[in-house]
Amino acid sequence: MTLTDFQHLLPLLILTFAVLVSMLVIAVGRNHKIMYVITAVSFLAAFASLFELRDVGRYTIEPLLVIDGFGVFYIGMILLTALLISMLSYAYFEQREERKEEYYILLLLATIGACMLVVSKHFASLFLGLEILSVSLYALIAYLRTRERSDEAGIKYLILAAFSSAFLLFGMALVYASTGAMEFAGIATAIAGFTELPLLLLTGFGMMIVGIGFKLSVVPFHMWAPDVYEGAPAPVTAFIATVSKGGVLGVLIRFFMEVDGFRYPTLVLIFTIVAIASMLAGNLLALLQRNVKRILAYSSIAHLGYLLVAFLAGNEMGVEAVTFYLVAYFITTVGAFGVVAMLSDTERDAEQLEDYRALLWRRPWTAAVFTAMLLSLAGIPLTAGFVGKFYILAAGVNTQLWLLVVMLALNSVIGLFYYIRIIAVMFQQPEADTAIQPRSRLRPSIYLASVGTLTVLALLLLYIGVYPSGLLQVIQGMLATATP
Amino acid sequence: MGELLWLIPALPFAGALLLVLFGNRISRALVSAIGVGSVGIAAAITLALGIEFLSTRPDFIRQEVWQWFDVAGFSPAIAFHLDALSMVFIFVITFVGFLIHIYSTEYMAKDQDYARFFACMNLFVGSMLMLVMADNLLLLYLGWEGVGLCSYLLIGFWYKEPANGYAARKAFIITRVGDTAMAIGLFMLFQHFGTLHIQSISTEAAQVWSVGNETAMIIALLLLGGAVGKSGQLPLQTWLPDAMAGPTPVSALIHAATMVTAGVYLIARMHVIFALSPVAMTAVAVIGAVTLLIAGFAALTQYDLKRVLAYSTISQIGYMFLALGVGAWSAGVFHFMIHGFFKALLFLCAGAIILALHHEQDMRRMGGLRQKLPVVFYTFLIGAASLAAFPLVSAGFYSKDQILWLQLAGENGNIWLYLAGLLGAFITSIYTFRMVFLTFYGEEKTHVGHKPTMAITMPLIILGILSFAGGFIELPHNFGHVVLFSDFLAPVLPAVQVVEGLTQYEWMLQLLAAVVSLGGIFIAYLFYYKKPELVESIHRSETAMAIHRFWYSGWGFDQLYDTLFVRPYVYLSKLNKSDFIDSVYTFLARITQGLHQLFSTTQTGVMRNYVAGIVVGAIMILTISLLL
Amino acid sequence: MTAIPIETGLLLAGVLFMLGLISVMIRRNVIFMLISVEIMLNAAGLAFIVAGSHWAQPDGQIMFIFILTMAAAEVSVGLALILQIYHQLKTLNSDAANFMKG
Amino acid sequence: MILVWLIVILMAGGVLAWISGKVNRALPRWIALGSVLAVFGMTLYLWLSRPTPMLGSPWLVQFDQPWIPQWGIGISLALDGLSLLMLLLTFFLGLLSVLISWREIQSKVAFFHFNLLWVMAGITGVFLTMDLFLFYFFWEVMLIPMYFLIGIWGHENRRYAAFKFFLFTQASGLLMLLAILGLYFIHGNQTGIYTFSYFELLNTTLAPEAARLLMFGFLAAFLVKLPVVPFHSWLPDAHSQAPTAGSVILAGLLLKTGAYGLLRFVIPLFPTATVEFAPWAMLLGVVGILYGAMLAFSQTDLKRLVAYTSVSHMGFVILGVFAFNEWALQGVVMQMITHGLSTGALFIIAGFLYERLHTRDIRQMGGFWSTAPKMGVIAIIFVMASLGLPGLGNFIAEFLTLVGSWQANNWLTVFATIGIVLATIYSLRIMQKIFLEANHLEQPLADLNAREMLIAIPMVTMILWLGLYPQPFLETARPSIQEQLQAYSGSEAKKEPIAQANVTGEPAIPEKTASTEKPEESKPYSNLQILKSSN
Repeated sequence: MTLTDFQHLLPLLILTFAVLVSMLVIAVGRNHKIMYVITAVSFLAAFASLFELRDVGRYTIEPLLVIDGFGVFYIGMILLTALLISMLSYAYFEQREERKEEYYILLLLATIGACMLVVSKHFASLFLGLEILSVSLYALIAYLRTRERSDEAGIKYLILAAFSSAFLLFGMALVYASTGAMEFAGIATAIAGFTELPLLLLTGFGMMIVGIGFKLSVVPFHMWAPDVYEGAPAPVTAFIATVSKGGVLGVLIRFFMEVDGFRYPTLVLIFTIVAIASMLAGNLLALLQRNVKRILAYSSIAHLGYLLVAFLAGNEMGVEAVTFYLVAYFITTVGAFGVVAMLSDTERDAEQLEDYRALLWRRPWTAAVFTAMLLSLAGIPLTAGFVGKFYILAAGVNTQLWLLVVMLALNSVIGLFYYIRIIAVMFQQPEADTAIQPRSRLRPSIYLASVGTLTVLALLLLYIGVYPSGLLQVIQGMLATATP
Repeated sequence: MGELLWLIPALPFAGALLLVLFGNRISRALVSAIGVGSVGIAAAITLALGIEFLSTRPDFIRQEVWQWFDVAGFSPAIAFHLDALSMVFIFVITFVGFLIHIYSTEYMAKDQDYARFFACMNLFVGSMLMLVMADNLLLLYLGWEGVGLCSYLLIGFWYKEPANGYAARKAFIITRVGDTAMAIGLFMLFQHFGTLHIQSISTEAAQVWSVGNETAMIIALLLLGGAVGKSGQLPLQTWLPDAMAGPTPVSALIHAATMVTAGVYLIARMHVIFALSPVAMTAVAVIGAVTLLIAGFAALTQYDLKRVLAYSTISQIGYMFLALGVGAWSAGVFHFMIHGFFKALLFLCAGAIILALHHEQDMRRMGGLRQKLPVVFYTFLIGAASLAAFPLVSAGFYSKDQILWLQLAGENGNIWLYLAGLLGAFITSIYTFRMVFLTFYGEEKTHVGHKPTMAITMPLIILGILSFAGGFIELPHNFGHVVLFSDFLAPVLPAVQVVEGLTQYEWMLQLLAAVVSLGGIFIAYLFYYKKPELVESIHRSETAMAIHRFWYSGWGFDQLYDTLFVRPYVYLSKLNKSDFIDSVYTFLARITQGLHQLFSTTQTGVMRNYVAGIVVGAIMILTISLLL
Repeated sequence: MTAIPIETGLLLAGVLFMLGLISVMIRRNVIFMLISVEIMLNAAGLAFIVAGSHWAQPDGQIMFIFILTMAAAEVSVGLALILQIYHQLKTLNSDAANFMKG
Repeated sequence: MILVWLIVILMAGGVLAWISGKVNRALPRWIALGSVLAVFGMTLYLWLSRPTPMLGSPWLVQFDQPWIPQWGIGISLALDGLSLLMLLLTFFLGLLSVLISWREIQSKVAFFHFNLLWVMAGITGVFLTMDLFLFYFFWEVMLIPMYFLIGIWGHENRRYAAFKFFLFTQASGLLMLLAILGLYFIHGNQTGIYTFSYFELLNTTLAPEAARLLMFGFLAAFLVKLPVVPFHSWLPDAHSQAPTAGSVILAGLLLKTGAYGLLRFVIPLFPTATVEFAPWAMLLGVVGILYGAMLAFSQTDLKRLVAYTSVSHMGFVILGVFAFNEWALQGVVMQMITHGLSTGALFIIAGFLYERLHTRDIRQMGGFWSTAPKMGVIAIIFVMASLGLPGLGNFIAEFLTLVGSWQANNWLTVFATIGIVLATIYSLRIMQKIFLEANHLEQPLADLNAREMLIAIPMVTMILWLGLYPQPFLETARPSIQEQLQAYSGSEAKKEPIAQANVTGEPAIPEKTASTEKPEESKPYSNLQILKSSN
């Protein structure tokens, strides 16, 4: 490890440092605000350190990590998302748990895991990143201990995640057994030597897909998603939906690009089936669902399906499309869960559709933001989601994945139904009894933090929707250096 | 003078516009002034123009008001074309129209929608003038549909009665069926000539097509379709008897004198096309012959005074078609003019009677009106004589005789057509005088209320004079040989070729016609005046009554169309009210919902099931990766 | 000491993995499910060691150490959660934790 | 730049109206009125100041500005006669929509006007953009506010209707998006220039198979929007449930975007594929005419009835579009305008009646002529317009369309003409059931008041003007129509364009450099048409 290595790992180091400091601070005395500030500052600092790495090219820290434009962009994305989530969390936890400080440690740790994932180029670092992320998430999901559902979600996620990790590990072991390498590049060279892929390797890949698929919550490994989304606190849900999935998707892309998995029709076929099944099942499951968090869970399953379409395009444009879509999706999802978090009270999260009835007339701006988020998820113009979906379709059409593209279009329509259903509920005329229902309001200062976050998200959403050029330029610039 | 041409249709239109805009706010007197005045001035201009036309004898006068539109060479103009044929029609329309307007001021005096009535009447006159003055077929079509609209509005004038509305819609829809055929004819004409300008078509068609050309035949038949619809000929005649639901002046103007003869005008106007197609000509003649018989028989059995007249109108237009069908163009138009006079007269008389009898129309409840309404009686008698072609002293005799004569003597004549015409004439005089005897003779059955005053009697007298004297401008050549009318029309309509060697027998045929007419009158006299028990005896016979009912219903056409078209359409339409295509989409939505339910059952919430799900997925993926 | 053929070693690991897998599927007690998952993880670790010895690299064993550590962490969090669950449901039957579904 | 202003004024006006709702309840109305008046004035000025385009090009005004240069997307707006007419119609109906909502809309006034103005902004964008991406963008932008208009201020079944509307249009729109992308990449692969510019994409050479598929993609969106019969089922619901202004905009403008799309995109982009598809399209048109008319006859909900008449009338549009000659296309353009007016007017009358009676069921109406003669006169004028009475605008439209389609296909035209009879049947039923027969009401129905007359009179004037002197409108549309037909005048003359294209795989697209024919030159070409088609 040299000094330059440390320089390149600065974001991760800052976060790690922040974790240590946080622990010490808690040991000294509990203070929610300080913890929150430390977390936020560390995210910001880590993000700022990324600017140093903007033109990094491709810097490897043998044998585990590689810092390149792709990784830097993804880390940046993850950090910003985590920052936004922490801002939402502050208001959310302020009114709930009495021991809320450890939450930030876990959040930081999980973020480290996700960042690790996207820069890893070795099974070991992949595994480490994934597990740091997962183990933190177990605790995060069940953080609101007093809630039954939180615990249920936690235990479900724990068992299932560990179960799928076992698949991932066993798969890795098999791949290692047949190639003799655990570095992506090494595997790629080994595979290139084979005339025909050995059974062992294929089995290994298959089992790895199970593990990765679980984290991405694609069909048929999606079943945990709605339960966990429902049970976890809203900010944590947002974290699972965005950071956790983004990190795993990042490493998946890296791995596939490295070994050029798109050459193998078997793998492409598996992913095609998975993508179609995810889109269909996700949207159909959400169709008449009445729990907003579950709807968002199902919709995230579908969105992962959409992402896989661009992923399957398998070229530069596909990666760009995935990245762009992820940005849009992150903003949207965080925004949506932010609204959920904001509307939640001390008893439970605002997750039933009825909680949103006539929201437009009660809290017009919140409703407007939520509407914008939902429209973005549905891919309606003027929002980032539209450009993202357009990009994915473009990538699909470009490589002539007609089946997938048509399925995507079809599913967008099904999806539209439940998104606008929520909107319709919000726009309903207030009924006499619900209108006067008193809601405990937060302290204005805390309330403002959430409102500010949401406003920023909404503006970002519109900005990217109307003027995607800027983001596009950044993505294209960053990724150009990365693609091997 | 020619530059005033546009005023003729514009005045009634202006009148209509004024009445629509301000009709409800101005006094009745002013309404009458506008309504009657606009048509009156138009009539005056027509007269002035007519005098000039007669003195200078131009082929035609054309006035373009503005270019309607111009699309890729399709450039109809709002332009008027006045030639002898149009002149005759304009004359009848404005004059008869003017008289009927005057008449209406009294007839409609008590109606609350006085202004609306005159607005519609003015609109009608304007549209009708547009129809006959148009220099292209599209403008003609505008007038054609315009009169249809007015006919609709006026038949359904008393809109509170649903039956009137029904009759109005029936009239509009059935004529529209004909119009559709005509529209297609126009498309074809445009396709072949690149224009709808009537004169250009006429000159070009004669050059491009030879006699018997198939396209010409199709076009002619399609135009005939339009004519048949508007003129109430077979098979689209069923609307006309029902159209009597409108106020009587309307029946007089629209459903007797003018609009229903639009078909005659169209055929005469497009005679070049028709002349190119013997098949179409035969069709015109046969339709005319069959219609005049069917309508004649139907008229025999009606009790409603106006319905008799309606059927008689259908029948008389049949004569005109008969004339046109053998190429006796000017004879057809002549009959149109004379018919316009006497039929308007008859209707107005009928209106006077109806008004006098408190809107009683059933002849069985009339009678003995000879003394009570003398003016009406004598003018009615003149009209009836004309209708029945009473020899020598009625205008109708000369016009109808000419038609009958040309059935035999004309180049395209045919003995069967002649016989049909002759039989028709016989029936005509029977039902005509049946009316006379039932209405004016016998004992009084209903109290006479309203006695007609000047506004009603004056038009009657003028029309009576015309119905009597109108015939003398065209006399057969063995009998004075006056050909003022056909000479006048000669530049527009070619004369019919008379077969050599038949001329000497013409007096025999005239005699025959006279005998037939007088015979009919005698029979009517016998049955309905002298020995009413004869009618009773007929009513006792079962077969006769069956025929009576059949004729009474207008030969069952209404029922036929009802079962063939109306009811299936309504049934189908009602059946599909909720749009079966919609259920396809509903079904799709159902399927999606079903799938949702199906998928939802997998989300059991039990962890072991989720584990199983993952395992199943893993097995599937491994199977795929290992097998493929 | 003669090297054990890689196939044999992997087969053993596979059997172990299947054992764990099946018992996760059939067990209802959360603790046993957790134990079974640990068995699966250890099977994976075994496979790594076999593979590492086949390629004569230390990497397999390093991975095994990672797995062990991770498994320990997981079990500790897991047991804490199970305690919570037991507090609330008064049972360790995993099927009872099915409030969220649909 | 004026083109951008049109859209910006509407959008800004919308936002302003929304915000101003906090200040004053009436303010949004005035702001909406003001902004629509402003854009209407600007368009009118454009129309009056430059009645004829620059020689050699149908385009009157153009605006270009890169937007997403990476993808070759620009804010490319252009105005030709066709778009100008459509814009005039848009703002005219927009103005009326604001006026009719003056009394009808009493809840959430500010938000209503926001949506109203944004719908119009979207429609304006659709009529102006010459960039396919931007086109799709606006195509979707007009949906959301429309969805809200139906879903919030609609009648009893509004949610269902709004959903249906949204899903249908969105589904079909996505197919169009796929086709746009397909075209984009085909063009990009051919030329190396990846762009969404309409003018560039016109030069794409397409294999017949690809052309067909892409055409179906575009058609999907436009046929659903138009709508053509098997895809029409969103329309009756949306129309009948929307508030009056919504119905007017739906019928008057949204449907027109479909027709406009056919004219602007489908015809010039896929000349050979459309020729191939033409008989089927015309058949769909005829089926639509007859089917819509038949369904209209049996409806008892007034707005639903009028909605089905729209289905019927729009059949003429597709019939005309696929006849590929100037008469038919001029007829189509006229039909777009006149149908917008006449159906809009009928919806407005339905709205007036609803305000007074709180029902749309015609079985509960009747005899209103006696107490509301003004309304009766207005109604009869538009009923007559709807059945195609000469002298009113619709006649010109339908007659031209049929004249044109007759040149292309005789039998289908015959059936389409029969549609006019069916139109008579349903139209007269409207009159009969509402204004004629006996009056059952206990209280007399109030006649139109001054504001309502202010709405009705301009429409009557317009429909009469269009019927009696449509030349200014035809003149405005002519250059662009000839431009759209460019691709056909070449291939039609060769008699067998389809067979040729299939053999060589190259559609017969003439050089774009050969610019528009001058109006004087149009005559020989039309003569050619006449001589060619004999039956």
